[in-house]
Amino acid sequence: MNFGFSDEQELLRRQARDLLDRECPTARVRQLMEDELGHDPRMYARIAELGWTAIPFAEAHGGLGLGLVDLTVVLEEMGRHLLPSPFQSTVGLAGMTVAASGDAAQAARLLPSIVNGSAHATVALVEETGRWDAGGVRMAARRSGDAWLLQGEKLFVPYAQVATWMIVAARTADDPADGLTLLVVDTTAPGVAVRPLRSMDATRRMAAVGFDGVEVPGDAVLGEPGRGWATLRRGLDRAMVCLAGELTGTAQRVLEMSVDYAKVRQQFGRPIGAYQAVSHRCADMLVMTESARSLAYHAAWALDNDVPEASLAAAMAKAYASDAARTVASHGLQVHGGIGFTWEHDIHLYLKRAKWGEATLGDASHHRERVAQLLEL
Amino acid sequence: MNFGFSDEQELLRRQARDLLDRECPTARVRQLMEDELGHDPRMYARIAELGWTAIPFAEAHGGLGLGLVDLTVVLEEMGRHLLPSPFQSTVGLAGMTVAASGDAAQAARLLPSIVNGSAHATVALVEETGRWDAGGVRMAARRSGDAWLLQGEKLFVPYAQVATWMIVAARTADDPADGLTLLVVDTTAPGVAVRPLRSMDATRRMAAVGFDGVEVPGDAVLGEPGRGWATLRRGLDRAMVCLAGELTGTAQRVLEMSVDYAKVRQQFGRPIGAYQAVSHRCADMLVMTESARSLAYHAAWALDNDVPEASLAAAMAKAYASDAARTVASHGLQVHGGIGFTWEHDIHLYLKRAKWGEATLGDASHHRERVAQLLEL
Amino acid sequence: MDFSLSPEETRFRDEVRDWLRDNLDDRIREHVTGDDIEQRRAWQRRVHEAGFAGVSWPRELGGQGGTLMQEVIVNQEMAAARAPDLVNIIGLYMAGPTILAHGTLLRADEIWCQGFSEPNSGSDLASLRTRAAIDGDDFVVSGQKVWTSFAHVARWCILLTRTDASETAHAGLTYLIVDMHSPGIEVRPLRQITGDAEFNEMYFTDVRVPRANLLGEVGGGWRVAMTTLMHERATLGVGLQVRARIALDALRALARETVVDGVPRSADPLVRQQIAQLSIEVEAMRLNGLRGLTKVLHGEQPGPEGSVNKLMWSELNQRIAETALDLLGPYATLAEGDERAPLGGRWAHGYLRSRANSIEGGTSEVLRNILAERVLGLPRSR
Amino acid sequence: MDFSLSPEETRFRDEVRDWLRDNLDDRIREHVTGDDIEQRRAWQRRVHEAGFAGVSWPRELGGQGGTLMQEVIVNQEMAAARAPDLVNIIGLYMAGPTILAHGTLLRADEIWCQGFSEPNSGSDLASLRTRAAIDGDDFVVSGQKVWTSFAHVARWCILLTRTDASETAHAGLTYLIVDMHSPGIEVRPLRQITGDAEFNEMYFTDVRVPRANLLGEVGGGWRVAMTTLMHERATLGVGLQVRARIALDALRALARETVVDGVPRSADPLVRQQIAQLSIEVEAMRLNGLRGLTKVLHGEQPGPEGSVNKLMWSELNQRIAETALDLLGPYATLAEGDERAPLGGRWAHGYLRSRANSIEGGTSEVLRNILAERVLGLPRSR
Repeated sequence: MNFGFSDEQELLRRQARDLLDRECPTARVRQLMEDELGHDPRMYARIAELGWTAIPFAEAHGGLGLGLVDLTVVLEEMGRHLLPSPFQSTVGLAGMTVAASGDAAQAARLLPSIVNGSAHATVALVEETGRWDAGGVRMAARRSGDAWLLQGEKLFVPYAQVATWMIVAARTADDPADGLTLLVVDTTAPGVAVRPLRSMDATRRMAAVGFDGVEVPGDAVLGEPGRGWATLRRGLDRAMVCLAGELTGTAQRVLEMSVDYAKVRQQFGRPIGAYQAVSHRCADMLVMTESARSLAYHAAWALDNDVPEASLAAAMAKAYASDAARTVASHGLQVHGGIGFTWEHDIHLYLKRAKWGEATLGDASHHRERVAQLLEL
Repeated sequence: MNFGFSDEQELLRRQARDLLDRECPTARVRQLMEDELGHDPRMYARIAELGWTAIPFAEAHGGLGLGLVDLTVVLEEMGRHLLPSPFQSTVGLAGMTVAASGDAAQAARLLPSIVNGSAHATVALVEETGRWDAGGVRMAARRSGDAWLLQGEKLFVPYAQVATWMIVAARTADDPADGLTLLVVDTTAPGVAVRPLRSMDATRRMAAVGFDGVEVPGDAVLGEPGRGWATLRRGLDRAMVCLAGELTGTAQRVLEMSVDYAKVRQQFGRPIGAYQAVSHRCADMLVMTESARSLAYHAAWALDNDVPEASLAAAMAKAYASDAARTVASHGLQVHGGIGFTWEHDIHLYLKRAKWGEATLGDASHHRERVAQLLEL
Repeated sequence: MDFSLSPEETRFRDEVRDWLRDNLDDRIREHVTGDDIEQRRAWQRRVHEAGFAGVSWPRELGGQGGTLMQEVIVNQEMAAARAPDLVNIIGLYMAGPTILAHGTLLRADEIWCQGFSEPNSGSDLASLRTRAAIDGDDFVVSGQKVWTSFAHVARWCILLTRTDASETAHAGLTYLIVDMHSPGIEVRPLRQITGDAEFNEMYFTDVRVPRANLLGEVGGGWRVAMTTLMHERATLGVGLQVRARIALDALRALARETVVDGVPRSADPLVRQQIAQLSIEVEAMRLNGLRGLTKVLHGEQPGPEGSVNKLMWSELNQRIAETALDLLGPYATLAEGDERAPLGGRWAHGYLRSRANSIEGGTSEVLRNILAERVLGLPRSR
Repeated sequence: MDFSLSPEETRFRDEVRDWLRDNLDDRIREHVTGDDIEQRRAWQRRVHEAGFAGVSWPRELGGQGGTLMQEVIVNQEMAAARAPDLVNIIGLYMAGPTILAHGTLLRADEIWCQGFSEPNSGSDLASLRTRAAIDGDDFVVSGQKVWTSFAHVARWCILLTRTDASETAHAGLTYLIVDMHSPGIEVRPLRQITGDAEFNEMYFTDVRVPRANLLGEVGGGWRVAMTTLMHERATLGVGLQVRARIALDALRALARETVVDGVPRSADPLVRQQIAQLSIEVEAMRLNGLRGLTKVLHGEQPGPEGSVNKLMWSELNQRIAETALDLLGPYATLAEGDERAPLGGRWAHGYLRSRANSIEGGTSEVLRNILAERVLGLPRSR
């Protein structure tokens, strides 16, 4: 039993912290919030150079053959710095879905360009209902000879604006539990229209993606046709843990900012941190942040080791991180008082990220219900 | 618009406070907790003498023709003093059900003995399912000539041990919304068996009441046969407000005890009330207690004046009081620390009363769902 | 105890309602807002001409000589009809009691702002540092104020300054009325986390204020300021519960109208419990307010228990906004201005705006201190 | 990072499990409890003979010379199997490190109790007033202690006293080992709100304690006491999460088995959300504990962050009990002993007992102070 990080993992964290401290201060984040692309391609190239895009992938595809725990270390730091980047959607969501699909041919085709940083990718799942489950997928893929025809629209597709390809979940059978087929679609394919959505968190980009008679070749299927949900579930579990790790970093930074402020801000002749209304709030923020961290890393370990309760651990991590990040960010703003309500102060960037993360990949209620199911309640 | 008490109401409160301060200190409450009867008949006689049992009833029945607001004033004081008594079940539940039923004949027959204090009465509604609604009533009343036959069991019947008669809700039609008939049954009738239940709150007595082929004469029906739930609903609304008033008094006393203790108990060289962990907790207790009081009296006024939202107001009052009393009592114990966990200290008597009141006549979730329905959500 | 309106009050309420029905429409609701000060002045002038601004003020001051209850009715009806806020709210409710040309105030000919808070004096108002030096017949004011609504359009400012630097805390404060056209005043809009700029920073550099503009005594500003704040909490307080009710109504509508797979979100037992609980607490707040109002109608001064309502309101308003966003699932992450954002992103904006509720006009921490110390008599925690 | 047990650890765990399967039954679970001290001593003797008491203690002290991880495994398995608590828990985990006859301690031949708290020194332990005057070769002890488990059966007491009345707070405290057979000691059971008397009050009147029973230095008792408390929080802490897990399992079973109109309460979406949330938090607590344990296994001292687990546990245990009572509707109001009370009223009793969780062993307020001051470095609020 060892719930600690290896020396290599500590080194990786230090490397990520140093790079992002230097290259991604909030002043830079604010520039990228106004940027049309929404991220810095040179930064992405640097990240790929450092091998972060290679972390969880097999050596056969150019990867480092490390695990989700290592990836989470990097993502926690990215969440801490609010890095605007398609890294998580590319590596943590699309990449991990391919890697976990067991589809060797697609992995060989798709992963190398993720690993070397030359491609961004994403997953198109959610439709008009806003549901993050198989039942929410209504867009059908119809057979047309060897190819599939797609007609419809996907929403809340992360970073579709900059993606080279995306995994599209389409319905090919009338099965409430699954019946989905995953198709790998080029974002430049004829009939694909990417329409950016305006995100409350300008450090995270999303798009609506329209499919107007898009023809997808038969060999674009990821995994087994009709069993797409089972495959995607594995990818989503991993992406949820990535997001939980990111949100932990976000909460951690809010905690630190709040504690630092509470030590220096004077009211009524004492630092506000000397008042229990503030200090006990900070203690609660600590408990929530540490708990989010414990759950995220344990889930990462569980998925890396394919233990039976891995999916449960992932649901727990995402549910808890959703609530913790929101609550910690709200508390943080309250500790800062008026100054925390200004655009100039950074705390709102964290608040908005927390809110985005909370609602993305299924919110806390959604995952609590899944926890209840997985516990056979 | 006037949300204040009349001089007469203030006088009534003063009278109640004085009498109960004198006659019902917690030392006396503790004696009665051990008492088999569970209340003091001389005290009940005194209460009747003072006219409290007459408050909400028409002058035609010997009553004072006052309203639920006035009754709530007295009940708030009783809740404050944890008076062990069948007063609420007799006057606030059974008596108000008869008075609100519009059944003049039964009112003339039953109310005078409640008013003069010679009879205790109660309502037998809940069955094995623990439900406080029409759908929970399965016990049938079968026609047998002019009479009705009862077979079954009722649970959680307040003070059935000392009641002269009770209103029994029985099913006479298969209608999920109603189909009930209310029968006034003597507790001494052949086939009636009263089996005391052990209440966590020893200041409140309850019983299981068995009906083994009990024959009830045809003229024992209260209100219209088959429409018993509509009638009982009016009685329950009034009883809920009585209980909400009582719980307000209970919460108020806990607040006062806690504030008094926080002023004198020293830790780390200062009274604990100087620490915000304690003082802000007390502020929250104040907000909850005042809100419970506002909702209870407004609901009492609304029922007295039969305004359209009266039933909604009653549901709101009970839902809020359930939560407020429980939370205030828990906070109160925490403020007292270790001493509050001892049998010797009184705070646990309030905690247990709050818990009893919370679960009685429908808990907060139950009434919140009713609020949602009444708001046409 | 009587929660109904008297026949006269009912008549008056109907009068207000009729006027609102005839004079208010969605165009006004949407456009008479924010920075469009001329529109807002025009609206206030219409309200005044109709006799609904300064209802309880004496006739000789341009008011209607009406009752406090009538004032409350106007507030409730205006809020319930979602009428635009009056632009001269600070003049009417805070500076009002102290100034001469009341008729012009009611017509909003001149707008007022309030200069109390400073960057280093948030909850601890008594620690403010804006200096007013006495120089002949003038005060010379230098310093910085913050969170000032309307400063960019105001003609007058009620300003709290320190005249005696050797004194600390409450002593040494002086209350001045400052002409915002005076040289040396700079107003900078303060952008908030919503992207709006409702508030301003004000910089004073050697601004000369004639001695005649002193309110109260030199060094006696704290008492005057407390009167102002008491009026703020008591009079504006009546409006809070109506605002909460409006937000709640909107939430209920949202829950009914947000339909996923043919099922309205209002059918979800969790949503039902949450909205019911919010409804109960908004009602409790309304009733607590009516208990306070009853005291005032009986001639008592508004007391510290008024803090209960501000405390409840800010927390409720935040929870209402959070519940709305919870209902919306991923749509909650869309910003104002996105065409798919429900109601144009009003809820996303409202959520962000609500974060300030527990800070502005007395932080929840300070309000709990007031309740603990001044209502419950607990020792000071500071 | 690795949450699995090593092959040796798995073997050891199976050994414990096998022993428990063969030696523990419901009769023991129900009867070896509370005041039946002889039964409890007997149980501890059996556990010791099996080699599962003092697993990580050196062999020469009667222990097994095992690893800390083995100790943890025993704790977890014992708790998961709902084995009776060891009766000499205070001796084992608190007094242990300081005493001579360890073998007898492990066999529970002699039971220990702890005299720290006083009626006027709850959270503020340093303010205690039990006096120990030096008289020749003895200390003469007078004063009152409270919340003392096992005092009525203990042979030894670790007692914190004040030797120098002129000193305040931490200075002037002295740590003694007191023979409970000494004249002048009176033990009175303290009845709790549950009706049980787990704890006692102890009255000391001129009790003579030989100087040889001094631990540490005269006036140096605070440091010794802190070591004891640190051990309490670190070692007993491992057991807390298992206890929470057991309570949670029972709650889940209750939700599934409480059927109203053919529908189990576990089908109610509200109940599902609550239980799922509790499950998540219990898991978070377990994992937080494992992070702490990892540090200790790596040779670090247990730090103040251990307070997180006690804080989480008490709040969780209270919410688990409340949720259980909520499930039961009016049945929740039945007292222990009523034949209709679900599970004999175990949950009603548990609810009442849980109210002390946020007070005993460090109040939640004190634990939050520790986290704020010693982990986050915020200034003292006292």
